[in-house]
Amino acid sequence: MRELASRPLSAAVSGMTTEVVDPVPGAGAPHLPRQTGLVQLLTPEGERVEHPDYAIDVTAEELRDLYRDLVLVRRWDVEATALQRQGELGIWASLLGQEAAQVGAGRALRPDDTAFPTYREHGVAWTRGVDPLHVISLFRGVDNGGWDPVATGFNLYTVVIGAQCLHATGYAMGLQRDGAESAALAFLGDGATSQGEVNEAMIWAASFSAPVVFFCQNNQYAISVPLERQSRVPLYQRAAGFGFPGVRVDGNDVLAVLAVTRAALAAAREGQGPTFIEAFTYRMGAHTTSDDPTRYRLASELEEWKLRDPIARVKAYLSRTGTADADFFADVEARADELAAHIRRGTTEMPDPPGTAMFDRVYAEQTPHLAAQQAQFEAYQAGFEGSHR
Amino acid sequence: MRELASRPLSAAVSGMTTEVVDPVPGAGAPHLPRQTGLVQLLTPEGERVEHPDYAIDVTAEELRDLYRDLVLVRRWDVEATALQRQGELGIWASLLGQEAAQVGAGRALRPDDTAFPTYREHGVAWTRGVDPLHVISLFRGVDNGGWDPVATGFNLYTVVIGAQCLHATGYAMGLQRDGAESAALAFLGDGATSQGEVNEAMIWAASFSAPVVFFCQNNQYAISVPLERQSRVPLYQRAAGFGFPGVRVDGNDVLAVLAVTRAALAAAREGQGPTFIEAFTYRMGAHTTSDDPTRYRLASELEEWKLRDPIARVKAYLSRTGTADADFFADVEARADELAAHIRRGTTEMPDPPGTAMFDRVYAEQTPHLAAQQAQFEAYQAGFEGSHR
Amino acid sequence: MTQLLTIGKALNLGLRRAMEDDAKVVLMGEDIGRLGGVFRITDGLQKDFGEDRVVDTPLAEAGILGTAVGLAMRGYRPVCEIQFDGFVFPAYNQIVTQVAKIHARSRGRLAMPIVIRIPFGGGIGAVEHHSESPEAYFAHTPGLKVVAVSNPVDAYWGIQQAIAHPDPVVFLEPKRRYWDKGEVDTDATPDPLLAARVVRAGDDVTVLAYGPMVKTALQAAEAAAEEGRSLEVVDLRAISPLDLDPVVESVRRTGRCVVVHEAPVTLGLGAEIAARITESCFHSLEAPVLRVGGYDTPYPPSKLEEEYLPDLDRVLDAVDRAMEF
Amino acid sequence: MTQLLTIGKALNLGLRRAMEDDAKVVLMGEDIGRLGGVFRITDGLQKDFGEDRVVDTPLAEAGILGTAVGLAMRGYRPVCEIQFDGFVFPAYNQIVTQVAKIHARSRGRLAMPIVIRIPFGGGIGAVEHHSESPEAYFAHTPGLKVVAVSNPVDAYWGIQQAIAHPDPVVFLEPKRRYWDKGEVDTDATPDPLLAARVVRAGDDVTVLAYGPMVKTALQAAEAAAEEGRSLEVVDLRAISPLDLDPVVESVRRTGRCVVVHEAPVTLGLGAEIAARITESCFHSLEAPVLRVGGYDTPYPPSKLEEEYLPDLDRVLDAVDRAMEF
Ligand SMILES: Cc1ncc(C[n+]2csc(CCOP(=O)(O)OP(=O)(O)O)c2C)c(N)n1
Ligand SMILES: Cc1ncc(C[n+]2csc(CCOP(=O)(O)OP(=O)(O)O)c2C)c(N)n1
Ligand SMILES: [Mg+2]
Ligand SMILES: [Mg+2]
Repeated sequence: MRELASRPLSAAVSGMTTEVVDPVPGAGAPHLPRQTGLVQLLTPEGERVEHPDYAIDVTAEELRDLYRDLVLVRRWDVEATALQRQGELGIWASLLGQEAAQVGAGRALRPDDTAFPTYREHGVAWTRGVDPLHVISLFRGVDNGGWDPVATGFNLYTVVIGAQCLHATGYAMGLQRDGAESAALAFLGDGATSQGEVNEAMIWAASFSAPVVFFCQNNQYAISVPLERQSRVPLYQRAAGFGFPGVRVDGNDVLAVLAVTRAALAAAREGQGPTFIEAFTYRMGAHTTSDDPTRYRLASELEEWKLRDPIARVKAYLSRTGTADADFFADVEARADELAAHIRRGTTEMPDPPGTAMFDRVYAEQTPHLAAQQAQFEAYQAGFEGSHR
Repeated sequence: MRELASRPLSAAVSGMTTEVVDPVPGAGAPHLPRQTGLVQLLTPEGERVEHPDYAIDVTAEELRDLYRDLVLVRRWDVEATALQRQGELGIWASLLGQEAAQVGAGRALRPDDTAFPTYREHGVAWTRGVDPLHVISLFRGVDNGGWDPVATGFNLYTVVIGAQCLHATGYAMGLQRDGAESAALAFLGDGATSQGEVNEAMIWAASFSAPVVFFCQNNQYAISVPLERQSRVPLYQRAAGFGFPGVRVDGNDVLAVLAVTRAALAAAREGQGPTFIEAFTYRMGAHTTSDDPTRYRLASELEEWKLRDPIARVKAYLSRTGTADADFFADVEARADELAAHIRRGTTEMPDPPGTAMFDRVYAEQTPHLAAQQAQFEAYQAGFEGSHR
Repeated sequence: MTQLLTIGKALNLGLRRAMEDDAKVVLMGEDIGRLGGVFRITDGLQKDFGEDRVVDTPLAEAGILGTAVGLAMRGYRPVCEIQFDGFVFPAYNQIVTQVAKIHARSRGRLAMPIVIRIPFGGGIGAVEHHSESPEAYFAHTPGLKVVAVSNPVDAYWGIQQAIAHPDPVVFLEPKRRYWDKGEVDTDATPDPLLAARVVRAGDDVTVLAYGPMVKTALQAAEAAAEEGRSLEVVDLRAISPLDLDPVVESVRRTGRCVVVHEAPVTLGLGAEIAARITESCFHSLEAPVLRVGGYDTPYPPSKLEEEYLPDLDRVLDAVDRAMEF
Repeated sequence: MTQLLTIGKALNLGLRRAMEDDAKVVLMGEDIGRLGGVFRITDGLQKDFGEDRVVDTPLAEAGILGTAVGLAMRGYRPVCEIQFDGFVFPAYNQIVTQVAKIHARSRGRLAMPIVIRIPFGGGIGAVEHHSESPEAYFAHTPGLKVVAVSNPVDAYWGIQQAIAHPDPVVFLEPKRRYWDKGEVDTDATPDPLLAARVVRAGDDVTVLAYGPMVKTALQAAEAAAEEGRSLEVVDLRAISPLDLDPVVESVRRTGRCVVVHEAPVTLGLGAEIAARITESCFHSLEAPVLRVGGYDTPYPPSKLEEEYLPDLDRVLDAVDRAMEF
């Protein structure tokens, strides 16, 4: 049995030499400056540090906003997990521990950019103004994607691992054709990097210099399978093999994620092509509510990562620097309570869809064949009218 | 229209700075030494040059054998092309220009190694002792793979681009489990590098440190599509992103190919994991006999590459150094004539398979369902007995 | 205006017209640009419409379909060429889990007007994977539409209709008939994309076919006529959803039905049609619906394809059996 | 020895026994090792047989099947787990163009004894892609064999037989029945892998089912019996090749047949069975073979799956229609 404890977690976060891998001169777009470590702007202890290549200027208000995002998103997640336990949701995929990666990436987007999430990007959904209940309706089994992907610039969740990376790339090719100065942001997990389609997406993005950024949340696991099974070298290095820059950022540092993603998106919009961002983070909860992580990882691992909590460090910074006061924190808590209540009430009151909904929207216009099936279905259902069904 | 002439071909072969890309220390197997150029041991002019990392000791006899291989393989190819023109073959995929890459790679194999070809590796087939008529029978439409892949260590041709790379990797995982000191050699083209499955094969090979070598003949084109569409950076660099070494070799230099492939196979057998070899070469003929390359490339390109002919340089070396004399060359020519005659006679005399052959071997044992279909087929055919059919 | 066109040329002109009509139409595929496609169906289009509208793609079918999805999300109408039938499978995941489902997943908010052009079927003496008939795999997949053309007129109009159609369409081209010629009136009003068509009237047996087998069925009808037997031939045209109304009407008259396709018989389109026709025409049928198709074997090496593929004689043999039942 | 086992546990024990019997058996899949699989079917096997025989793979289904082909070429017997039915499609190219064809391509020189385990079907309240019934896609593909188990006995023996079988077998596990229990005699002589089985005798209508729908069909027979109607239920077990001999025998007696599956009706197994049974039993049929299946829509969100999936009432409804025809 492989020794879990031997995994050099701390080294990975702080000491590892991580650099932007430059493609050969002239090829690809070496727009991200060379760096010499994991990009970090806020330490786990809440110290603001500088990075030569990723300066970021955030106002006090922006900082407080980010903090509020993080707290609200976590609260949403906690509430959803509770609702699942109570039988209100079929399943829930928790983002616990990945709030900074998601809020940082989401807040880096401009309104006209488009995000292509997996099934775990509730934090990004939040930044795009998607109603949490629309996300929850999917996990409740009410629909397969309840929000408007066009109006929100937040594509529907994609459950088939990696498929959305090609969609984002194709969408970015469309942006190019439109002369739009916007970018696509594709989310993926560490496990997803092994899918052929994800690698094809990177090949296409490089080939067409498409304005797409691949944002990989390396949360160390694909369900139970640790990163080492997917790659023996840091994931951000993958990009260089395809001819574009890769960068590794502390995924639990919302400022660093914001700065790095902003830079990558800006480069994409300016025609410099794709970037791969590896946000180094940790899935603090189970894979989903159906999962039991005690079967494959040690509790001590989680303890170590708790010290790098993405929210605690922002709070520490806000408090210590006086950027926020007790009133602010109380207000955030109050809002979180409100949000939780909204989610709880909205979920338990959410109506089931009518049976005929499944015949809708299979095609742009219902075919005679489906209309006939629906009619049969309705006639059949009508036979039970008044009975137990 | 993209400017064909601007393609820096000469730079690509001689001046390009090509290095083995080392994966990060400790990960993967940086067994191939660092180098500073395209690996070349025999210049286009037939000068023997040394390479610090790929010394090769070949006897005069070995050199003559390699030359003979190259000439015979080319003659086979020319004969098959002629047979296709005369209607004896449905199609033929010519290897013209790629003889050195194939003979060099094939001769690097040990008897207990296994090759996984595409559909163009006739030169490798030759080195594995496969009867050319068995290869030709496929292109004639007599069968889909006429030789014994186990006895020859030469797997059947695989037409679906890239699929064989995963087979080779899985086979190599089997070698590992058997504790065999042998390796698998997967062939692929430059176009194939874009297939998801090929990238998955590299991911698996890295993850399991499988004894497989990926031998990519970069012949500059995937049918009509030039390399630039598949990758903006040299292909050998792909490997580093997956955590194993990549190396670029002059694919028209049989000695260099032999040396580099031998080293990579040795490393694989010793447990050092995979290597990616990019053999830089050129498809001097059409993609297949169905193709018309004048639609997508300039004649001048071919003229340039003729100066780097893989056979001419060996002949020049043999002659100039006195390693072979006129008798030897005459003998090789005579053998080539014999081979051509064997191929021509064998092809024109090749019997058609019986119609019932298609019901054979679908399964290990014929199912009752197929037996019934075959019986129907036979009864139906019998109805035509004596008639025009 | 009426022109004598091959199916291949009709497709080429239809694509050209669709691109002229709608600037959002983008062609994607391997070798479709400078080369004009291995069958030259896109010949000359990149030259006239540029590299952004006729895209020579990397060699990756999942990539073609997956980026097509993204382009469709951005308002484009991608027309993807799969070089040969046997190479559609790397894209199968994108087609079945994404292209087919996104309209429903988004409750109609995202349209997927993607055309997947596939030269399909055998009979050209090719090597493995170049002669497959994968239509049933798509017709079993809700969310897709599947059509097959059999002649230059349907090729010319059908490709334009498929491109203008709001849903994803798998557009099957009978590759061995690419060089068959016919008169095409480019000003006519075309038949609807998804409607079957009676192409020869008859009374004794209804013969159903699509794509390359329509010609075979018509040849069989010709031969049968010489023996005094009258076959009604229906070109199904729409494979999913099937348009069985004219078929039901016909079978109620003839009482006998034979379905012809190249794909393996087991779970080929003939299975669905037999099940549906039997249900609709139970009391009219004098014989079970009989199927003529490829055998349940991998497509054989080309020296055997003549034996594998349904031909005039095998159709007539089934007609005989239907008559004798 | 007889044990009370769930289907899941029976599979686990069957896999264990197969691994003990043959050192060449290698299990491959996502999360099957330390976690024991998301359904725990491989629970404890990596601990006992090691990481070389129970392989936690990278997240790539084409990789799983493609490397399985290579392992098979080297003499291994790979057993691949696809985590959920909806995730088999990235591997579709390897399955359809390689796994299914290599035996024929090599004229029998290369065996492909690969088992592809797929937990299939709906009814577990899951999100998209976790409730698919892809069996027809495989049954239409020559070179593959396809089986579905419905109970712990067949699970225990079937998995061992599939692994020992010389051809590739798509092995479908009724995921929503994983927790159903039954007595398994682990010393018994099992029925053949590819044979249908009459699981309840009856005279009025023959009801065919496989996998999760066998239980539903039996429930329907139970309910029908209360109303004085006698249903014969056949568990098809083998989906490709179909074993229709007992079905033909039964339908010749009953004159009526209903096929039940979760997959969409169009081109589902019911289509093939209807076509074949109609041909074999044309003169005995009192009604067309009726099909009860999923609607021709994408699998709906789970709140609607009860309406989508065939249940006892829908089977009885079809039985009524068959009787009234
Ligand atoms: C093609 C495919 N195969 C398998 C699955 C089942 N599955 C769901 S999530 C998951 C692990 C994903 O890991 P990763 O990409 O690291 O993302 P994370 O869940 O950690 O955010 C797997 C195997 C799937 N959804 N799609
Ligand atoms: C999956 C798949 N897609 C498309 C094809 C059609 N095709 C055959 S060869 C070829 C180009 C291959 O290029 P490359 O990999 O560079 O190999 P080369 O032919 O140059 O040796 C294509 C597109 C195929 N055989 N398989
Ligand atoms: Mg992960
Ligand atoms: Mg090439």
